[in-house]
Amino acid sequence: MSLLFDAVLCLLLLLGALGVVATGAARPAVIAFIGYGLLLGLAWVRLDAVDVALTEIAIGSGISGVVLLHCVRALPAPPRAPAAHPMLRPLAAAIAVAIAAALALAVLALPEPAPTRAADVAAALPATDLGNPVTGVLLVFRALDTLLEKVVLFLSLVGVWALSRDPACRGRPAPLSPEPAPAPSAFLARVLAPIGVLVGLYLLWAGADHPGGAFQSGAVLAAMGLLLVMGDQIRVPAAGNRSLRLLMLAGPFGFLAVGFAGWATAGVFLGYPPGAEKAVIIAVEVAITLSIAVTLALIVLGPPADEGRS
Amino acid sequence: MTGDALPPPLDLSGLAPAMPVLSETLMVVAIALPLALAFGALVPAVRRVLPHLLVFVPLPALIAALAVPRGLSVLVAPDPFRFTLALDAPGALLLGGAALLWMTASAYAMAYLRKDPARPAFIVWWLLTMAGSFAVFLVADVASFYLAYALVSFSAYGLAAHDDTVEARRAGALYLALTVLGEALLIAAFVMLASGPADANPQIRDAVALLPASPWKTPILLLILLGFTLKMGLFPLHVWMPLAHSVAPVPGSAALSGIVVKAGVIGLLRFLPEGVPLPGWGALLCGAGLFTAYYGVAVGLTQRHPKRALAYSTVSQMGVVAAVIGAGIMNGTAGTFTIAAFYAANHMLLKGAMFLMVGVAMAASPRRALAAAAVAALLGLSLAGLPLSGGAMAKYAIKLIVPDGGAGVLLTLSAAGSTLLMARYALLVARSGTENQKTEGKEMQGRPPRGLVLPALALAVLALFAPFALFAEVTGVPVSAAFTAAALVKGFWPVGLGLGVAALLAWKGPRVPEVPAGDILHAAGFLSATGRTIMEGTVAADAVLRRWPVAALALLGVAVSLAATLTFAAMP
Amino acid sequence: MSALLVLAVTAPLLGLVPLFLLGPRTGERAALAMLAVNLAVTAGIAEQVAQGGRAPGYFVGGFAPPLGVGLRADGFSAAMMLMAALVLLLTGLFAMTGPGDMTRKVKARGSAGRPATFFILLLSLACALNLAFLAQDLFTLYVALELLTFAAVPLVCLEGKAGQLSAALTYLLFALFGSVLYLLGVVLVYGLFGTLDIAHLAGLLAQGTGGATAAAALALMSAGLMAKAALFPLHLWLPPAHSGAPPAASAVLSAVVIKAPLFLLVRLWSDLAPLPLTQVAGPIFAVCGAAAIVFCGVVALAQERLKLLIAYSTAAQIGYLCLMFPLAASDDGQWSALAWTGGTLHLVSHALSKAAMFLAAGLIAETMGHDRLSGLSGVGRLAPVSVAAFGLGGLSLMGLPPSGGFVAKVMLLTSALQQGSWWIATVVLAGGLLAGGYVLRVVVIALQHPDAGLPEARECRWRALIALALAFGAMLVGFMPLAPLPFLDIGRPLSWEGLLP
Amino acid sequence: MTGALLFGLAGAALVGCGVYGLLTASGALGRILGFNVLGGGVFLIFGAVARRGAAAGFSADPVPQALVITGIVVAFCATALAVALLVRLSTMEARAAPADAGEKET
Amino acid sequence: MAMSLIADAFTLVFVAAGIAFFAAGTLGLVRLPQTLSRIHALTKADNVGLALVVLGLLPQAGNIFDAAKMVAIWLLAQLASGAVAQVMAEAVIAEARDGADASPPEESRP
Repeated sequence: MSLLFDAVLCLLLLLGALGVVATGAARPAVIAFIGYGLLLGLAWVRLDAVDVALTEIAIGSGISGVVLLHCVRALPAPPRAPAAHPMLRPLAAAIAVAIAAALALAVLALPEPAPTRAADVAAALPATDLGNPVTGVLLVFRALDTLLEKVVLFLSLVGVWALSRDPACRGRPAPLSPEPAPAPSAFLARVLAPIGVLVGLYLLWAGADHPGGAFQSGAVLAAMGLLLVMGDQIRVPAAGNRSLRLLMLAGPFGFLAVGFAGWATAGVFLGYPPGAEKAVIIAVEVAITLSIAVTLALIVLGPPADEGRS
Repeated sequence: MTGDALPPPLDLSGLAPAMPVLSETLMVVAIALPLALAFGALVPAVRRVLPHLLVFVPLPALIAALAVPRGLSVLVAPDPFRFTLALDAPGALLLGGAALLWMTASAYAMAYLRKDPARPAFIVWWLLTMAGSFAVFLVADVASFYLAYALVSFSAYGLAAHDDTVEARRAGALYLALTVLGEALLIAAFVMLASGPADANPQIRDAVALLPASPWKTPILLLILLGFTLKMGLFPLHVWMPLAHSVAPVPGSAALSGIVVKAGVIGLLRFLPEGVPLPGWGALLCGAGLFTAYYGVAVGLTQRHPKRALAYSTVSQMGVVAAVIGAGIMNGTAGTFTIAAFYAANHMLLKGAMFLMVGVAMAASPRRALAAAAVAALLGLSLAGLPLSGGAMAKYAIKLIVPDGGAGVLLTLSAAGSTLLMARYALLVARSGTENQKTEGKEMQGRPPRGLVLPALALAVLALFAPFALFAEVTGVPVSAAFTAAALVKGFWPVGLGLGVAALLAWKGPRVPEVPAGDILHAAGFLSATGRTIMEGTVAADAVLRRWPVAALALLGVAVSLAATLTFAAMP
Repeated sequence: MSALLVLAVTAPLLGLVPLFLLGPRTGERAALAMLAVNLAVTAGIAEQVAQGGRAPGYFVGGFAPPLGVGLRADGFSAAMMLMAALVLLLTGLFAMTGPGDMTRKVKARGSAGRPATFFILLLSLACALNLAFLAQDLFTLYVALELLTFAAVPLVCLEGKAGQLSAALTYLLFALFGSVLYLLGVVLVYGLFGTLDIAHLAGLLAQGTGGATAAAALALMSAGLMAKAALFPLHLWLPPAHSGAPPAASAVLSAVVIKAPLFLLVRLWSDLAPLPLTQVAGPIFAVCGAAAIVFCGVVALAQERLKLLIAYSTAAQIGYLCLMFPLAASDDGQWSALAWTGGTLHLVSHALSKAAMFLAAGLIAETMGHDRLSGLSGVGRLAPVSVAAFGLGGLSLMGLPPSGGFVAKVMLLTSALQQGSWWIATVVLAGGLLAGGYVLRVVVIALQHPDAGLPEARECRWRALIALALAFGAMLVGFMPLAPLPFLDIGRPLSWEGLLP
Repeated sequence: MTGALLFGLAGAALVGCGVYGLLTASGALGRILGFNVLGGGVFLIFGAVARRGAAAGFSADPVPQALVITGIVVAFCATALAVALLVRLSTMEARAAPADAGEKET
Repeated sequence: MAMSLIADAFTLVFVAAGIAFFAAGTLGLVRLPQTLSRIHALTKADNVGLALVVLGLLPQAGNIFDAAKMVAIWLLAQLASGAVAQVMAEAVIAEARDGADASPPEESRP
C-alpha cells in the first residue's frame, strides 16, 4: 500500500519537475518550483529523513521560493529571446533521458549489502550524548564541513552586498514591495510572528534529540523576520548596523572559537570537552541559528540600495 | 693539421703564473661587461657616459680571443646549472673578429646616431646583442648555449627595428616570428640531444659525441640543420635577412650581417660531430649551400640599394660557408670547422667594413663617394678572393677542405659570381653618393664626418690584412705557399672572369626589374592569407563554443564520453 | 597530528572579523597581516614535509576517517599552498590603498569601500585554496570548491559594470553546473563504497570493485572539475570573467583560483583512481589539453584587447597540465617522475608569471585609460616597469630560459620524447610558438614609437614593482635543476600510514 | 522494488529534468531553476542511498542526510547569489536601455 | 476491541468527508473562471476539508500532545489561508482597477 503512495508521489514529483523545466515563462515556473519543493519535502519524509524534509521545505522551497518570486518581479518582460537552434530541444531531451537512464541503472546496480556508516555513528554517538544522529554528524563528526558551510553562507551575503552601488555597504536595502503592506498581511505578521518564533525555538531545542536543529530553526526564524518586514511591522535593517553584523559573525566565528577551545579541552581542533559535550553543542547551535536567521533574511532583502535613492 | 692544442697568437707566457686565473676572468668579463652596462643603462648617470665607453666594451673579448689558451674551460655557476665557458679555435676566430667589428662599429654608431633621440634605447639593444654574441661563441653547455642564442637573436630585433618605420615594423615582426620558430626547433633538438648523456645539462662536446649512437640521430640532425641554417639565411629560410638588414640603421645592419648571422655558423660548428663522416647530411648541406650561393648572387644583382645588395651577398657567402661545412662533414675531414670559422671571420670583417662604407658614401658628396666606392670595390674583390688580398687567403684555405671534384669547381665559380655582385655593389655605392647627399643635410658640403670615416677605414684595413696573420696558424701551411705562381693563377681566373662579365653587363646589360626584398616571401603571400582565414575560423568556432547551450552540451558530452571509455576499460 | 594544517585552513578566516566590523583601512592592514601569517604557516608546513620526509596528517575533531574528516599535506599540496600563499600576499599588497591612492582618480570611482570586500574575498580564497589542497574527504573538497566559487564570483563583478555582472553570472552558473556533476559523482561513490575518504576509496577501487558505476562516478567528478577549471571546450566563462575583473582580482583568478580544480583533477587521477584507469583516462585529458593549447593560443593571437589576450592565454596554459596526465601515469618510474615535476613547475611558474602579467596589464590599462592593443603603442615610455614585468612573465610563458616555463617545458618535452608520444612534444612546442606570438606582439607594440600622443599619466611605481617581483619569482623557478624533484614525491602513494591504527 | 529504490529512480529522473532545464533554458532564471531541480535530484539519490544504508538501530544512514542538509543550504546560497546578480544586471540593463525601450531591446 | 473499531469507523467516515471537500475545492479551482471565485472556492472548501480530516485523525493520535499539534496545524492553516486570500483578493482588485482606467489591461500574466 505504501509503495503505491510512493509511486504516486514520485510521479507527481516528476510532473512537478517537468512543469518547472518545460514552461517558458518565468512566473509559472517559479510557482511550479515551490509546489515541487513541497512534494520533495514529502519524499524526504517517506525516506525517513525528517531533518532533511524540514530543511528542504524551509530553505529549499520556502525561502528559495521567496527569493525567486522577488527575482521574477524585478525582471522586466524578457526580451524576445533569440530563437534557439531548432535541434536543441530534441537533443537536450535525448541527452537528459540517456543520463537519467544511466543513473537509474547505476542506482539499481548499487551493491546489495548497502555499505553504510550507521554502525560507526551508532558507536560514536553515545559519547556526545546527543539523541539525533544527524545533528551528531553535522556538529561533531563532520564539524569542519558545517563550519565551512557557515562561511559559505557568510560569503554569499558578502557577495550579495558587494553588488550594491553604495561602496561602503552601509545603507538600507530597498523594501521588498514598493507599495505599503496590505492590512491582512500586517495582521498575519502580527499574529503569526510570535507563533513562528516559538516554533523556531522549539525546533532548535528539540534538534538535539529529535528531528530539528540549527538550520531548520534558523530558516523559520528568518521567515518570521521577513514576514514582519513584509507586514511593515519592522523597518528593513541597515547593512551597516553593528549588532546585526555581530550576529552574522556569531555563527561561523563562534563555532571557530569553540573549535579552537577544543584544543585546550579535548586536545584536538573542533573537539568537545569530555563530559560537557551537550552543553557546548547546544551553545554552538544557538549561535549558528542566530547567524543563519540573520544571514538568510538579509540575503533575501538584497544589497543595500544607494544612499540618495529610496 | 690543426687542432685544439694551438699556441695562442698573442703569447702572454710572461704572465705564466697568473695565466689560468687571468684568462678565466677575461672570458667571464667579456660577457659580463656589456651585460652589466646594458642593465646599468637604467641609471641615468651611466646612460650619459655610455656612448663614450662603448668603443672599449669589446676589448676584454678581443684580448680573450687572442690570449686565452685554446681548450681552457671555466665553470661559472655551481653544479645544477653548470654555466660553463670554453674557448676553442673556431670560437676564438669568430670571437676575435666579432670583437674587432663591435669596436669599430660602436665608434661608427655613436657618430652615425649622434642626433637620434632614441639613441639610448639603441645602445641598450646594442650592448645586449654584443653580450649575446660573445656568449654564443664562448658557452660550452647545452642549456646556456640556448640562453645565449636566445639573447643574441631577440636583442638583435632591437637593432633591426630601430627606425620604427612601417616597413621596419613588418620586417621586425617577420624576424621575430622566424626567430621564435627557430627557438622551437632548437629546443626540440637540444632536448633529444641532452637526454643522451646522464646528467640533465651536459657539455656540448659530450652530447655531440653521443649523437651518432643516439636513437634519434636523424631528427636531431634535421632540427639542428633547420634551426641554424634559418639563422644563417640558407634558401628558403633566408627571407627575413634582406628585409631586416636593409631597414636597420647602417651600424645595426653591419652587426646583424656580420655577427648575428655567425651565431648560426657557430651553432653548426658546435653541434655537428667533427671527424665522423656523415655522407648523406654533408651532401644535403653542401648542395643547399651551393644553391644559396648562386641564388644570393642572382637576386643580389637585381637590387637597386647597396645595403640590400650586401644583404644578398651575405646570403650567398653563408651559402659558401654551409657548403664548406657540408663538404667537411661529408667525409669527416679534420680541421674543417676551424677553416670554416676562418672563412666566416674573414667574411665578418669584410662585410662589416662594406656596410660602414655604404654609410660613409651616403654621407659624402658625389666626388668623395667615388673614393668610398674605390675602397668598397677593394673590399668586395677581397671578399671574392682577389689574389694578394686577405680574401684570397680564405678562398685558398677552403680549397684545402673541398676537393677538386664537382663541389670544388662550383665553389670556385661562385667566386666569379660574387665578384660580379661586388662590382654591382661598388657601382651602387658610387652612385649613392649623389642622389641623397642633399637629404642628409650635412652642413660640411659633402665631407662625411670624421667619426664615420675613421672607424670605416680602420675596419677596412683590418679586414684586408687580418687573414694574413691568422692563415698560418689556422691552416698550418706557411703564408708563402699561397703566393706560388700556380696558386696565384688558380685564384685569379674566377675573379678575372667575374670582372669581364661585369664589364660586359655594365656596357649593354639588359634592364632587369628589381626583385623586391625577401623575394619568395611575396610569392608566399597566400601563407599569410590562409593564416588569417584559419584565425578567423578559430575565433568564430570559439564564439560558437562559448554559447551556453553548446558549452553545456560539451560538458555533458565530456562526462558521457569519459564514463563510456572508462566503463569499457574497467570491464574485465 | 600536525596542528599547522588546521591553522592553514582557519587562520585566514580570523582576518574576516576585523574586516567586517572595523573600518576599511584597519581591516585592510589586518587582512595583509593574516595573509602574511598564511604564508608563514604554509612555509612551516612545507618545511615540516621536507624535514619529516612523510606527509603530516590531522583528524579534525579527533574522529578518524572514514567517519571524520582528515587533512593531509603531501609534497605536491605543500608546494601548491606555498605558491598560492605567495601570490595572494603579493596581490593583496598590490590592492592595498597605497599612500598616494586616495587622491588618484582610481579611488574616486566609488571603490573606496570596495577594498574591504576585496580583502574579505581574498582571505576566503586563501582558506578555500588551503582546504582544497589539504582535505582528504570528497565532500569536504566539494565544500572547498563551493567556498572557492563563492569567493571568486564577487571578485569578477567588484566594480559593478554590466559586462562584469553578466560574466560573473555565467561563471557562477557554469561553475554550479560543474559542482553539481561533481556532487553526483560523490553520491555514486558513497553509494558504492560507503566512504568518502580518498585513502580508503583508493584501497577499495584498487581491488577492482565498483565496475561501471565507479567509472561513471570518476567521469562525473572529472567533468565537474574540468568545468570549474575552464579546460577546453568548457572555457566559455573564463575570458569575460578574467578580463573584466579589476587587475588584482583577475591576477588572483587566473593565477591560483583555477589551479585548485586542476589540483583536484590530478589528485583524483593520481591518488584515487587505480593506475590502469588513469592510463585509459590520461589520453582524453591530454587531447583536451592539446586542443586548449592550440585553439585558445590561436584565439589569443587574434584578440584586440590586452586583458582578453591574457585571459585566453590562461585558457591555453591550463592545457599544459593536462598533457602531464598520460606522461605521469606511465609505468617507467624515472620519466613519469620528470613529467610530474614538470607539470608542477609549470603550475607554479604559470601562477607567478600570469599574476605578474595581469597586474602589469591592469597598470598599463590604468595609465593609458584603455587596454585596446591598437592604442597602446609606445606605452613602454609611460609604464616601463609594468612592460618589463609583462615581458618577463611572457618569457616564462614562451618557455625561454632563464624562466620557470623553460624548465617545465624541457621536462615535459624530455618525458614526452622518452615515452615516445611525439604528438605531445609537438603540441608543447606549438604552445611555445603561439605564446611567443601573442607575448611578443604586445611587447613590440609597447616598445614602438607612440603613434598617437601619450597621456601624461604615469604608472604607479610601487605597484609596478610588485608585478616585477612576481615576474622575478617566475624567473627564479627557472633555476631549478632539470631533474625530478624528490620533494614532490613525499607522501605518494597516498595512505594514512602511522596515523590510522 | 523497495521504497528507497523507487525514490532513487525518481532522483535519476529529476537529474534528467534538471539537465534538460539547464540545456534549454533561454534566460538565467531558467538555468537557476534547472540547477535547483538537478540538485534536488542528486540529493534525492543520496537520500535513497541513505535509506538503503539503514543499520544499527537507525532507520537510515545519518551521514548522507547530514551532507544533504549542508548541500541544500549551499544550493540556496548559490541560488540567492545568482538571483542577486541577475536582478542587479537586469535593473542596470533596464536603466541603460530606457532610451531605446521603443524599438527592439538590443 | 470495540473502542478501536468505533474509532476506526469514525476516522474513516470523517476523513472520507474531508477528502470529498478537498476534491470539491480542487474542482472549483479548475472549473471557475475568475481568480476571485477560485480563491473563494479554495479557502472555503479546503479549510472545511482539513478540519474534517484533522477531526477524523484525532482518535488515531497517540497522545494528547500529538492531537494538540494537529489541531494547532489546522488553526495555523486557517490563519494563513484567510490572510493570504484577503491579500490576493486585494491584489487582483487593484490590478483590475489599474487595468480598467489606465489602458486596456495587457494580457495579465497567469
